[in-house]
Amino acid sequence: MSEEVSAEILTTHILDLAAEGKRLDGRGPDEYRSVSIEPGFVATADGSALARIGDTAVLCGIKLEPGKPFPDTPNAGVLTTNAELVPLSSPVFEPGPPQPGAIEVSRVVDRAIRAAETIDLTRLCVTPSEKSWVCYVDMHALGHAGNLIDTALLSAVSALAHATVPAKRFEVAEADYPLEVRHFPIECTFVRLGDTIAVDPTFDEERAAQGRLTVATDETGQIVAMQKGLVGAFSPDDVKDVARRAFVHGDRLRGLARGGGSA
Amino acid sequence: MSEEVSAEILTTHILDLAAEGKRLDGRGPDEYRSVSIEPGFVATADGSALARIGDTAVLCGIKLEPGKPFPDTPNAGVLTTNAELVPLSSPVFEPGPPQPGAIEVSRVVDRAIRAAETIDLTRLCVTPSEKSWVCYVDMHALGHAGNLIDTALLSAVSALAHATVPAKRFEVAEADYPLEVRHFPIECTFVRLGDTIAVDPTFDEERAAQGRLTVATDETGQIVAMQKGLVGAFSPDDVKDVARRAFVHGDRLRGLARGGGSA
Amino acid sequence: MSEEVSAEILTTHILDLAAEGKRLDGRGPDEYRSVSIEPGFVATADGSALARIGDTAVLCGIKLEPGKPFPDTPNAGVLTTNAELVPLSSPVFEPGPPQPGAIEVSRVVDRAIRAAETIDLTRLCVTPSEKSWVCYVDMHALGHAGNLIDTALLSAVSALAHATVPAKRFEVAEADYPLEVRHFPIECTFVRLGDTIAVDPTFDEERAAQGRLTVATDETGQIVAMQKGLVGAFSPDDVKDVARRAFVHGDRLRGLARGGGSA
Amino acid sequence: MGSVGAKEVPVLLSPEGLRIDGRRLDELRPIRIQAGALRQADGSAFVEWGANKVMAAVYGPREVHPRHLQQNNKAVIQCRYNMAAFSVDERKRPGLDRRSQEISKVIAEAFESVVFAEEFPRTSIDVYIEVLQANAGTRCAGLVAASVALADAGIPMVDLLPAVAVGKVGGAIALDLKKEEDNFGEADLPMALVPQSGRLVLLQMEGHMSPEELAQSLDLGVRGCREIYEKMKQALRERYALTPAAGGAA
Amino acid sequence: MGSVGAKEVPVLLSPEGLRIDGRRLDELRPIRIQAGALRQADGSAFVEWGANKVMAAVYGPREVHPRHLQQNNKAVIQCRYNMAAFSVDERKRPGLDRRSQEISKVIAEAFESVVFAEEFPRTSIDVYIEVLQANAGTRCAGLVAASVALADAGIPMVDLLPAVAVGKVGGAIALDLKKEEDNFGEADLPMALVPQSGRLVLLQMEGHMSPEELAQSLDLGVRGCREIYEKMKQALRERYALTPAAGGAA
Amino acid sequence: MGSVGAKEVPVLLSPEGLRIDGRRLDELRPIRIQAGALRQADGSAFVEWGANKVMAAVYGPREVHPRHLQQNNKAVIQCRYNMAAFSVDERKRPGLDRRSQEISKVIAEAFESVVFAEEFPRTSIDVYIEVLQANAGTRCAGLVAASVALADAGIPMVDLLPAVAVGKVGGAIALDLKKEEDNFGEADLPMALVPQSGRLVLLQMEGHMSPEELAQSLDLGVRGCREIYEKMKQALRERYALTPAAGGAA
Repeated sequence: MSEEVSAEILTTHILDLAAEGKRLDGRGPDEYRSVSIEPGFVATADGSALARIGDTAVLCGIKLEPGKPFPDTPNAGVLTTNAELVPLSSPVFEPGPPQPGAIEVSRVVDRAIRAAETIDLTRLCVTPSEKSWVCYVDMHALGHAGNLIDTALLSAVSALAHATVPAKRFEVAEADYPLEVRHFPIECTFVRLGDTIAVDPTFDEERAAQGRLTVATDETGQIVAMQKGLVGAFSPDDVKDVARRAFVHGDRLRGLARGGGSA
Repeated sequence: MSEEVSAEILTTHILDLAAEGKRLDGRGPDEYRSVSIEPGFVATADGSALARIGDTAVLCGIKLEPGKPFPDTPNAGVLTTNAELVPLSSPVFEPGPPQPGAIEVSRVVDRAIRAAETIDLTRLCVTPSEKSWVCYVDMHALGHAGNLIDTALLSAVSALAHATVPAKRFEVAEADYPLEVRHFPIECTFVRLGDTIAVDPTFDEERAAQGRLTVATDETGQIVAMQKGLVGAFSPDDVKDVARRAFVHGDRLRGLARGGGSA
Repeated sequence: MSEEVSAEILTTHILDLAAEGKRLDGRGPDEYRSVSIEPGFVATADGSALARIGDTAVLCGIKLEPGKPFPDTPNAGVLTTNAELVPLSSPVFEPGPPQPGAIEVSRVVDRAIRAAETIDLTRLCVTPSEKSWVCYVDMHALGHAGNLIDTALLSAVSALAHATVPAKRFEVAEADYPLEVRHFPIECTFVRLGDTIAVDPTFDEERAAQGRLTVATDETGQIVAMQKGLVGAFSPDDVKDVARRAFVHGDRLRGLARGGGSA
Repeated sequence: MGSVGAKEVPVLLSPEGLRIDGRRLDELRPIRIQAGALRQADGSAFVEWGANKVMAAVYGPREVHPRHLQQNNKAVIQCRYNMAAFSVDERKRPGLDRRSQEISKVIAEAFESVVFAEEFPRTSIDVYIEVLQANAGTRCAGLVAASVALADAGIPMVDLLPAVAVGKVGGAIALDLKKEEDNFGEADLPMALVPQSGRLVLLQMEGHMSPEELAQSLDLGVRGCREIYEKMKQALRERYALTPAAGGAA
Repeated sequence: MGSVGAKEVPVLLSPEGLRIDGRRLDELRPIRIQAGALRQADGSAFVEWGANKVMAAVYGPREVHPRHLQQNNKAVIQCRYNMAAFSVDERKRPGLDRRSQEISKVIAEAFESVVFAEEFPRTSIDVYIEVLQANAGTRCAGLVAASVALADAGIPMVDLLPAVAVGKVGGAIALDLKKEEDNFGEADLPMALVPQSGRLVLLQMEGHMSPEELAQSLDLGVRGCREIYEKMKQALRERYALTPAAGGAA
Repeated sequence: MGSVGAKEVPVLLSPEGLRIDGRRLDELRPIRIQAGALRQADGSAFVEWGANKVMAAVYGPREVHPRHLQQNNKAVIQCRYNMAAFSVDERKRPGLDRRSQEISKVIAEAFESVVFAEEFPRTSIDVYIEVLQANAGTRCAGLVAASVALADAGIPMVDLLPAVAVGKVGGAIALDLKKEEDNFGEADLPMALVPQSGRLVLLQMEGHMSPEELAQSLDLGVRGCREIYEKMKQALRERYALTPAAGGAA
């Protein structure tokens, strides 16, 4: 039986289950897989965290280096986000330049971090127009079993929350100091499976999905970013409903992003 | 009937017509299609023009930015020419890095602009060895129905002739001022179709051609650039004859490049 | 007969001969092909040499330009090594970005030059942390008939030994002066052919080989670099024996690298 | 949205509730759609929308390049959203940056949601969008242009895809942001609607919005899309009222 | 080895013959090997070795990409050794640099020397190594991880491939250099051993060594490889003693 | 030609009408052509022309790479003109820049105009030109070398392709410019001639020339080409008078 045919049979099965409110791994439509975060995984980084949702794992490492502000934002530091969906993490990723999927993950995570004002970029400015910190947020996939976006943002926010500005090493200040994180955006991703909209899709559910919707919320009750992906559609009411659910999950996961641990 | 076979039949037909001094669209061998130039098409550019020859259209935008002179020309500004033959403009162009055809268009146009001393690069120098203007000439194909080179240079010369140096915006001078254009090079392209040498080839004529020859002239009676292209050959007498004809067409088209309009 | 089949027959034949201590071109297992070096081949380079081993030829050109020291070595100049295995030199090389084979040659030669401290990089520093010479060692293959690594290093060391620092041209000092070469590393490459380990493999012997081993020695009796390549294995005793033989050949070839000529 | 650490922030909303260009909060910029603007393409459209100028062309169904993307049971829809170097204030290096690649992806997915791709197995439908002059909302303008170009090419679809961005400026939800509003506003939410079903096939958002503001934005955006939908249909009617291929981008 | 013109050189060997971290000259850093660390891969392993953290995964035998690399009489073995941007002190740009490409090549050749590739004609065996935290010896750690991952994937091989680097620090031959020793030492010699035959399938060297020191290094390295070999076998025994796919990198 | 804003301009023509290196206006630089310089190639030639050193090799007819360029009714002719990093005064980054790609294209088209490509359908004839030392006129030197290499490879052609550049220095039309003349002259006009038909298959020009000067340049260039043609034929005669593959680039 070819890969294509077996994927199609699995899709039909997932949709049939969804019609009864069930999922292949026994979860309900509004249930996440187990989530865990291990901050400080990488000693060579200025901050790091390994986030896992089920068998999906993303390791984020933060590096801070002195650089120059962009001409149009002379009073701000620079934030650079990159996701490497390396072929080690899934049979569907190939070596070579970043594919659209990897670029989408980078950009969606980047928007959530930026829109939520997770870190105050003006505090990364050393001398206006002259010198500022460049903060690299590098996310490295170590396992792709669905829902990379949520996992990636969890790893990034946690890594930022545990990062140190290496001011002494680069002779910018007398001592290193913690990077201040002001907000904790959490992304929650949903997929349409027939009439059901299920949270935290697995790899197979993403393949079966008739649309994907990600909503990022912060701890002040604001929606800070959204991204519809894949082929499929959502009604405005779907979107409102998904946003409501994203707040509930977001509040629960935010504790992990702050302190690490598992839930 | 395959694309290849129908192209071959069309080639035979074009060559048969040419033997009688005729062309598929009813023109004589020394006739251009309709030519029009619309300067100022793009407000975000420092200068711009949309040039059309028949259904071939090239949009050129000029951007000027402060930069540094090259070490071997410390008293001159920098001119950078680029042609994007985007796949929107023709079924024969593919996405990806510039193909040899696009590179040839860029370089042939660049040589004509440079050799004609269209703009005085020394006037784009602000401080010798330190600071100068970088003048970007970006040409964007919007339709390729043959004779891209002539269309591209028309768009570029017209865009330069209508460009403003953004000296105030970049705090280089008190006020913006017009870019001075000293010469108006015009390129005329010919193809050999059997014993006939026809000006302003269509897409199908270029495919049928047994050699292509482009001659750029300026308003002082000088030839400033030439380029033979495609498979085929020209005798020295052909070249002399083509140059003579290029002056006639050049003089006529130069008015459009200066002022815009159609002919 | 396909290329693949004929290569396989040739391999069998080479291995059969090797079992009797013989080689296809009549050499013994410990014999090099003829070696020659022509320094000063390229006048546009600051130093150059064309090295040949049999029909394998590599042309190396040295260029020195003012630049900046790396932040972690503020008192040293910069050495950059690059090998171009251009498709002109062999039917097995393809146009495009450097293949792993070309990268390996560059890096193995680079390590030998660097580990042997062939040139004193601190003498290429002009002003610590500010200004230093960048020394480009560009090797260009002109024929690949086996054993590119040894040929490439010969060309590089000879080119360095005959190079001039263009201090006057770049206004760094009053006069140009010779680049000082302190050590003369020589690389000797061996291949396993059954139980025989033969020096200076031809192209066909490399294809037949069950492992390749390169040992670089200097004139002070030190081993400065090694590289095992290709599929195959060597025992520790093989390695010790190969190192002993590499010193004998190295001492002989070092004279050529210093002065040019042939042997 | 890119205003952190920027030099100065303008006033975006007057005391009378009018915007920087005098529009009301629920008012679109002027929009002009020309179907069939390019003779070489199988379908095309040119859109001027506020100070945006966007050209779109469709080629196909045709052979798939590169070959390994071919699908046995349907057409692949490939989209390339590209910005001309001179389309923005600071010259953009030619070629697709990460932003353009992401936009190309979400637009392709939007069209895959409405095109009857299974009618053309083993082919490619190539959608090209060139932004010639940009002033916020180019992905929506590109979508509108490409949607009209697909119809012009005769590609069967569930419906046209009108698109518009809603945003938040000076604390209020506003339709169809222009550049200054986008740069200094508090939120931006582009969307594309399938008018027939009332569902969204493209939706992105960045900024700050409460759930109530989101609801309000979705409603305003849907109304805006329906307004644009009428203009799209009008452009196609004009196209077929004319003698074929009258051409002319400008 | 990259110390020419550097700022200051530390003392690498105490008068008592102990190293910068208190180890004896013939002493390995602590090493922990976990077989089967990734559920998606056909085989995998996670190795912590001193301050190195390296993950390896194996996919295959499977279809060859790109197709023209396919071989009619055997599997091709493709290796990709990659370093995470944050794995080193100064951030590394993502993607394969020349060093990574060379290491990928010599590791692939080492595995080709022991895998029974002719059992899987027209397929690819893909070996991926990700260095997450680097502290000298990453190619050896990667080889050990990948070798366990190949065994975990059930790929038939002559033997496992233990690997270790020997070096010269403070004039003495030492096993398993850590970062400061590698940066300021006099020589570095990584190797990979086929324990069954006692032969080396990977061998590189850079620095200064007399023939006697080379002989001593090879002997010390072979002893080190045999010690690591035991740990590799132990990791595989633990893997199969457990219920399948217990997972977990850390 | 690249002299705008440059530091100083030398005197290119003496009062006696002699050039910077003592040549008359219609005088070629010394030229030496060696056919069969590389044993690995199917055909090859090494050309020293003034201070230019250029190597050319031909491989084919052989399989086409990449495959999709294959033509059913004829051979494709692929040309790669490349400059070594050290071939010019300021080091050139390795790899093909835009200038090299344009030259590769016009040289390929020149050869396609004379090779009987239809004799070898579905194959590729690959022409490689490496400029090792450059001093103006490298595209002509490359063409001459490649043309001899094609003949050496036994590829059937209408005729050999001699080539030379004519230029304008100090107001006069001059044959075969060297570097200073090219840098500071008023025009440069490289051409390649089919001696049999008297037609040009390569022709480029940059600078300033009146129609009369153009006519004069074409006549001078054709004469120069015919002179080079004799040297090309002589090189091929020497090649076949010798025992096969005597080799040696220098």
